Amino acid sequence: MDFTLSDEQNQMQESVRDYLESEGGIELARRQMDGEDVVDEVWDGLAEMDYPALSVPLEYGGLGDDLLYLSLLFEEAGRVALPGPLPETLGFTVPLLAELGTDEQKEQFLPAIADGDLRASVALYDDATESLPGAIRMEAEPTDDGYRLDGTKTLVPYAESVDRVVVPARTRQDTGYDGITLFFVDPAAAEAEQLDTLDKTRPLYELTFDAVEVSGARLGPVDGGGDALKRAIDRLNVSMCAMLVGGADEAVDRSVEYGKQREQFDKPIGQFQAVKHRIADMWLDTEAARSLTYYAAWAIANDEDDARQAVSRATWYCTERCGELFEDDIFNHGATGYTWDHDGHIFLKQAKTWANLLGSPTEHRRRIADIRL
Amino acid sequence: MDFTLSDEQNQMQESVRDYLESEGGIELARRQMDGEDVVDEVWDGLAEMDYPALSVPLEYGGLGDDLLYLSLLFEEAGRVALPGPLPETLGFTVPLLAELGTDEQKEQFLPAIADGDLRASVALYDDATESLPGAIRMEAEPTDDGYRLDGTKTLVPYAESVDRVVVPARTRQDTGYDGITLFFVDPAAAEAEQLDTLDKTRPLYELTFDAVEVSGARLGPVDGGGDALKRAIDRLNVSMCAMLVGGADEAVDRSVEYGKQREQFDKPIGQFQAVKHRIADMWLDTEAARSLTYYAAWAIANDEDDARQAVSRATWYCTERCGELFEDDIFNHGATGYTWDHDGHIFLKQAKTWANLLGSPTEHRRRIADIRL
Amino acid sequence: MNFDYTDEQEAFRREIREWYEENLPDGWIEGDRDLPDDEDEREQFLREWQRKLHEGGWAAIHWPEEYGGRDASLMQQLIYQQEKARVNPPPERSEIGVDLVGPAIEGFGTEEQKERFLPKILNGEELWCIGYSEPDVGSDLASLQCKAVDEGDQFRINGQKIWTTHAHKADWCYMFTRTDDSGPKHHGITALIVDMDQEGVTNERIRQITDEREFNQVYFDDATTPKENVLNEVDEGWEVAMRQLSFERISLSQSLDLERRFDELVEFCKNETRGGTPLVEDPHIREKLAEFDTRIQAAKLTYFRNVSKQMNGDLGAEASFGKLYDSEVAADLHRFRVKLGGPKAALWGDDSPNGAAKDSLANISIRIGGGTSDIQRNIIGERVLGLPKGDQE
Amino acid sequence: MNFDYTDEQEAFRREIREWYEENLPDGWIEGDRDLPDDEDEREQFLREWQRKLHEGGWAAIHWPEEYGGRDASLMQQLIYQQEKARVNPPPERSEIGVDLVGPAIEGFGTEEQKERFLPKILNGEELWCIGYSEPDVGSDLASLQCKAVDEGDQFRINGQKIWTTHAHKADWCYMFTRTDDSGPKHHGITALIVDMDQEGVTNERIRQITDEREFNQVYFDDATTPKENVLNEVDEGWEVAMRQLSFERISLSQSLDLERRFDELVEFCKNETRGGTPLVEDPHIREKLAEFDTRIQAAKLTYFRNVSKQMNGDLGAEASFGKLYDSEVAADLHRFRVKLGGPKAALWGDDSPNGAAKDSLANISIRIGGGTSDIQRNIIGERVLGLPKGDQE
Repeated sequence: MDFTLSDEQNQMQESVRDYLESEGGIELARRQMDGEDVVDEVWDGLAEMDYPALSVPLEYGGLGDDLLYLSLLFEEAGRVALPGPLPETLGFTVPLLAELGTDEQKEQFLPAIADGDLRASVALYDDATESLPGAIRMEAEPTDDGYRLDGTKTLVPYAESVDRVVVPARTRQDTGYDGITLFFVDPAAAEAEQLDTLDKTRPLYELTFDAVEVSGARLGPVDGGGDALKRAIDRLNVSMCAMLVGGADEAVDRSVEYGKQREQFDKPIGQFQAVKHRIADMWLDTEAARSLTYYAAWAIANDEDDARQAVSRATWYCTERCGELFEDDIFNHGATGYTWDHDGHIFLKQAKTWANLLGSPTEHRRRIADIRL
Repeated sequence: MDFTLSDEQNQMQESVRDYLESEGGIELARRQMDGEDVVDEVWDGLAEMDYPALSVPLEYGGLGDDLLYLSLLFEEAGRVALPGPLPETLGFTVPLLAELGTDEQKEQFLPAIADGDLRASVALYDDATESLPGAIRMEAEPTDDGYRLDGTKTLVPYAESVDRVVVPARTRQDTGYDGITLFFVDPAAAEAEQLDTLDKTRPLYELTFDAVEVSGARLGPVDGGGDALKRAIDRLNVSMCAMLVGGADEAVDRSVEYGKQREQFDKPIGQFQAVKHRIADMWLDTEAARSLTYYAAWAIANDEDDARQAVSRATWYCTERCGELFEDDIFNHGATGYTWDHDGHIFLKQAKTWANLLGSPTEHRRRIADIRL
Repeated sequence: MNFDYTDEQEAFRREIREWYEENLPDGWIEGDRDLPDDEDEREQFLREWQRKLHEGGWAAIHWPEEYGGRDASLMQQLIYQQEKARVNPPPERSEIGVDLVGPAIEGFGTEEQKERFLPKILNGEELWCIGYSEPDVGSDLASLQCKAVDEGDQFRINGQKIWTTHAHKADWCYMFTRTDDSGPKHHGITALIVDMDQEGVTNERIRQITDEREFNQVYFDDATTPKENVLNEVDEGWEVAMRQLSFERISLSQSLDLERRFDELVEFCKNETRGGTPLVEDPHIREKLAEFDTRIQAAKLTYFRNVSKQMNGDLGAEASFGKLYDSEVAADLHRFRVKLGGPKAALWGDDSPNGAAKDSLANISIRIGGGTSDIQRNIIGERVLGLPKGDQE
Repeated sequence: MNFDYTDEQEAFRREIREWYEENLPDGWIEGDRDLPDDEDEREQFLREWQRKLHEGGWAAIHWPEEYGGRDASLMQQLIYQQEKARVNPPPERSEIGVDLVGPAIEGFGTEEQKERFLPKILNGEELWCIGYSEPDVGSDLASLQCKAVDEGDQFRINGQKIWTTHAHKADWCYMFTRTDDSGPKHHGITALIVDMDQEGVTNERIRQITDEREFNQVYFDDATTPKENVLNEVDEGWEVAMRQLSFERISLSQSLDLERRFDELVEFCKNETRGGTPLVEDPHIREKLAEFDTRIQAAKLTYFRNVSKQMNGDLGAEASFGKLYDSEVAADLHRFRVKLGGPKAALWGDDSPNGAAKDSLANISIRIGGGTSDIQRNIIGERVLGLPKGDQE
């Protein structure tokens, strides 16, 4: 039993951190928020560092690393709220392709992803008010040489900045994750409309398929993609948790720095117990969230029995507890923290978004209870 | 609209407080805890001050005051964790007698209560693991001139120190508060066994009725006592809330005093924000609990539409939030607070007891939801 | 103790209610409460509303009649607040002037100042901002550095203010300046009234995390104001600042607003479904709603208790209760509202379910502004409970 | 990163497990864990258990072999803790000696002291208490006042200690005394080993809120101890106290115990019914259980992470995590357990449902002892995160 990072893993995190800082750090997120599209720039840089190859299997030109290793990358990305479909491409799509793809599909997409030439996202929701999997409603009709997709997916991340989107659709009347077939389609075939989002670093879209015919786009078995999808969503959850852990760590650092510098009543405010103890509690939750996230990533990578439980533990803890921690960071900064120029809100908005996007904290607690009790 | 106490009410509280202090204050509770039975002594004193007459109607030799006025008395009693069936006799039994009693019963009991010659309690539970009203299971069989009670009631307060006990029993196969008949019986007819309790200031008993025949003991209509019982339990809840508010106020005072006197690192500990802010939060919850309790008492006294909701609001808040506040008081006193000699635990144990005795916090929140939603 | 209202009080309530029904913008009572998106149009809208309020005699009911108020009793003020919370009217353009500047001028101003400034606050003709915080001075007013130099017939002002709400549209600034730094920190502060429309005053709007820009940085570079615009004596501004909140008027409370918001949330939970089931049937949500119901009632009842005390002449420090308690309840309520939004909570603007996202962000500023929750706990600990002051303050 | 154990480690685990199965008191593993009520019988029972532990070589596995330990690696210590948490064996009579006194003697003692004291700690023949706190000295050891005067060949001790666990049955006291008060507070403290069986030492048991009496006040009136019983140099006791916790052994954590307690609670909730329905089917209870499941796993995993770091030679201040986090989780868990008791939660002793009442009271002492949660937050803020120290400390 050894729950530490290897030297190599530590070095990887450091080099990612150095690299992202050299690229401007959180300024990339700010530019994205202000309306620029920085995804190409970010991705080209990441590709130069070989990061998109991380989770791609060795035989397809990747580095064959597992979700834990990937999480270390996401943690650093989260520290600067890095824009770009990194969790969607590397955390969600690559393992799904590796699991379900035909040799042909793998040949076509995996090396391209590893080289940084292809980005992917996922279009889950047909109804933005419903939970998964109930929110998956689109029906795919079989045609002569493929399927016809008809309907509007919503809350699709980066729809205009990716080359492919995983689209789950129902091919059999069924509930839950049953009767779902996955499609790997070019979003250019659909009409994308950007939504007004709380978190402006990660754009979301409505993606309308107007009776779009797709052939060769089916990923995995007919009617039987649900199971793999469920696990892919778990991996996406862990990827987001890792980003939140990175953000939380950063929030603690920022509160500590401000606590040392900012003076009130002629003292640094970090000397006041109210501030000091609040930061101590933020640190506790960050460390707890990190442990839960690393373990969930490890459990998935090693196909442990408690993997699903571990994912839900990490997810509600990271979204709910860390969500409040980001608010504490803003609070520690006083009125300054409440301004657009302070970075606190970037993380807070991300946490508030993710707290509902792949299962609410309550849903994840219920999932834990259902497994454990 | 005037949500303040009148001068007369304030004076009453002060004189109760002075009187209880002169009688030894919390020492009475300590003597009870240590195995002495101080109830007679307490009651004789209270009777001399006319307090048992407070809620008795004017025509029966009482002072005719309402539950709000009574709550002010309980608040002061709670400040010293006063032993004795004060809530049970004045808060629970007297209004029930006034509502359901025959002229004969009222003549027999109410003046005696007013004079301090009669104390009463209530025997609700047949099953200490169930909630009310499901825990009321004893069946009363009609006999030629009355009823036969058979079974064991548990968690009966002060069974050996009272002259009468209100015993609800089922006279019809029914659920909830339906089919219940109330009896007002002398506990001497049953066998009492004292239970080992968490809160040793307020003894609880098992009371075994071995086919006890009672005549003339029925209080109110056959099968139809449930409704009045339900309201009487509400009044008992408010009475306990008022005692908890008094205890909470006292806990704040004690923490403040200790915060001024006790020094650590050459400073009074009340200067440390961790302690200061914790006490400020205790004060907030005490004031909130007081507002909720006064209002609940007023709403019952004035038969307001939202009375039941108000009772449940006060109950969960006083038992749960104030319950934690008593723990904070102990914590503020450090290791000293953890000793038997410090009074903190007396209140904490009371709160923990009451948090389950007349509906758990969760049950009360569910009741609020059921009424409001 | 008594929660009933007299016939007279009920008549007053009816008067307000009827006035609102007649005068609120079309559709407002029915729930169509969107303000114009365009800033100029919004200003025009608010100006119109302020004019109506003034004409109806509702712009400042707690002010003396001679200055355009109604000499309203505390009870009348409370009833007014209740009715206001009920209909949630448009924001009052003159709010800062009415609530904060007016009372200061009334309390410390000369007769000329009162006549010059008060009427135009009421009718909304002149807008005010308050120069209080400075970049390095958050909760600690005594440390302020913005300088005003006595030049005989005028003061020359140099320095910077920050978090100045509405400075970008204000005509006047009621501000605190340093006129003497030779003595103790609390001495040598002077309260000035300064014309915003002069070359020496520039401002920069601050973008808030809600993407609004209500706050400003205001720069004073050789700005001036004539001597007659000093409020109270020179160097005696601390007294003005300290008495700021003790004017004879009802304390404010979020609790009445929270009550309406809770009602709205219950409606939302009845209408919004997940998997075909209304949210209001979810056991977890039911329990949370019951909890909020109680905490909000506790806030409201304690507010009533404090107001009642105030009516009976007991100006207890208990007023510190509401600022802290209410804003903690509000913070939890708004966070909960966001969680109820489902996946759609990712959206902003009109698509934000229940408008919760913005409220939950805006609430942070309520916990920070006017003395953070930390400061409120200090105040309760020290002023209400008598605990020793920390070295720090 | 890897959560698997090597074959060797698993063999070690089996060895412990088998030893427990053979040696635990009859019925213990099946859940019959009541200690004798009578104090003397209980002592006898614990003495016997300590003897068995010692014979089995399990009394102090982290001690060097030459003093009767096993030189156990940190990993072995962790496995031992896991197995211990699993079977919840009787308390170790020599726990204070093994965990706190032994390491101090080993680290600072002379060869004679080691030979004289260590073996009898291990076999449970001699019991120890620690004289640390004093009535006016809670978290602030440097302020201690209990005096020891150098009389050439011995020290004469006068003063008082408090919260001294097990003093009433201890043979020796390992205590901190003031030998010089002319210099700074941290100087002039001396660590002494004092025989409890002498006229000058009396003690008074302190009744705790759980109705137990494990703590004591200990009075020293002209008590003496020979010079050879000084630990480290005279006046250099501060160093001993500060290094107390940095000996090469695994940090303790409640998390493994919490995990077992959670399992027990789940069992309770499956068996206990309300209105015919098992508690475990109540949606509110399910959600709370899921929350505790997560928080306890977070505690355990972070503990594993810290232990792993320690194994890799990184003695980070992260060990401060567990004391605070675990005891907050424990406090919430025990409070929740009481609430699950139903009306019966009013009872004590054997009738207390799930034994929760006592646990919830006892947990308060865990949040206070060994540095309160407030102090833990200071430590994290200052030592882990580098925030400025308050004036107060």
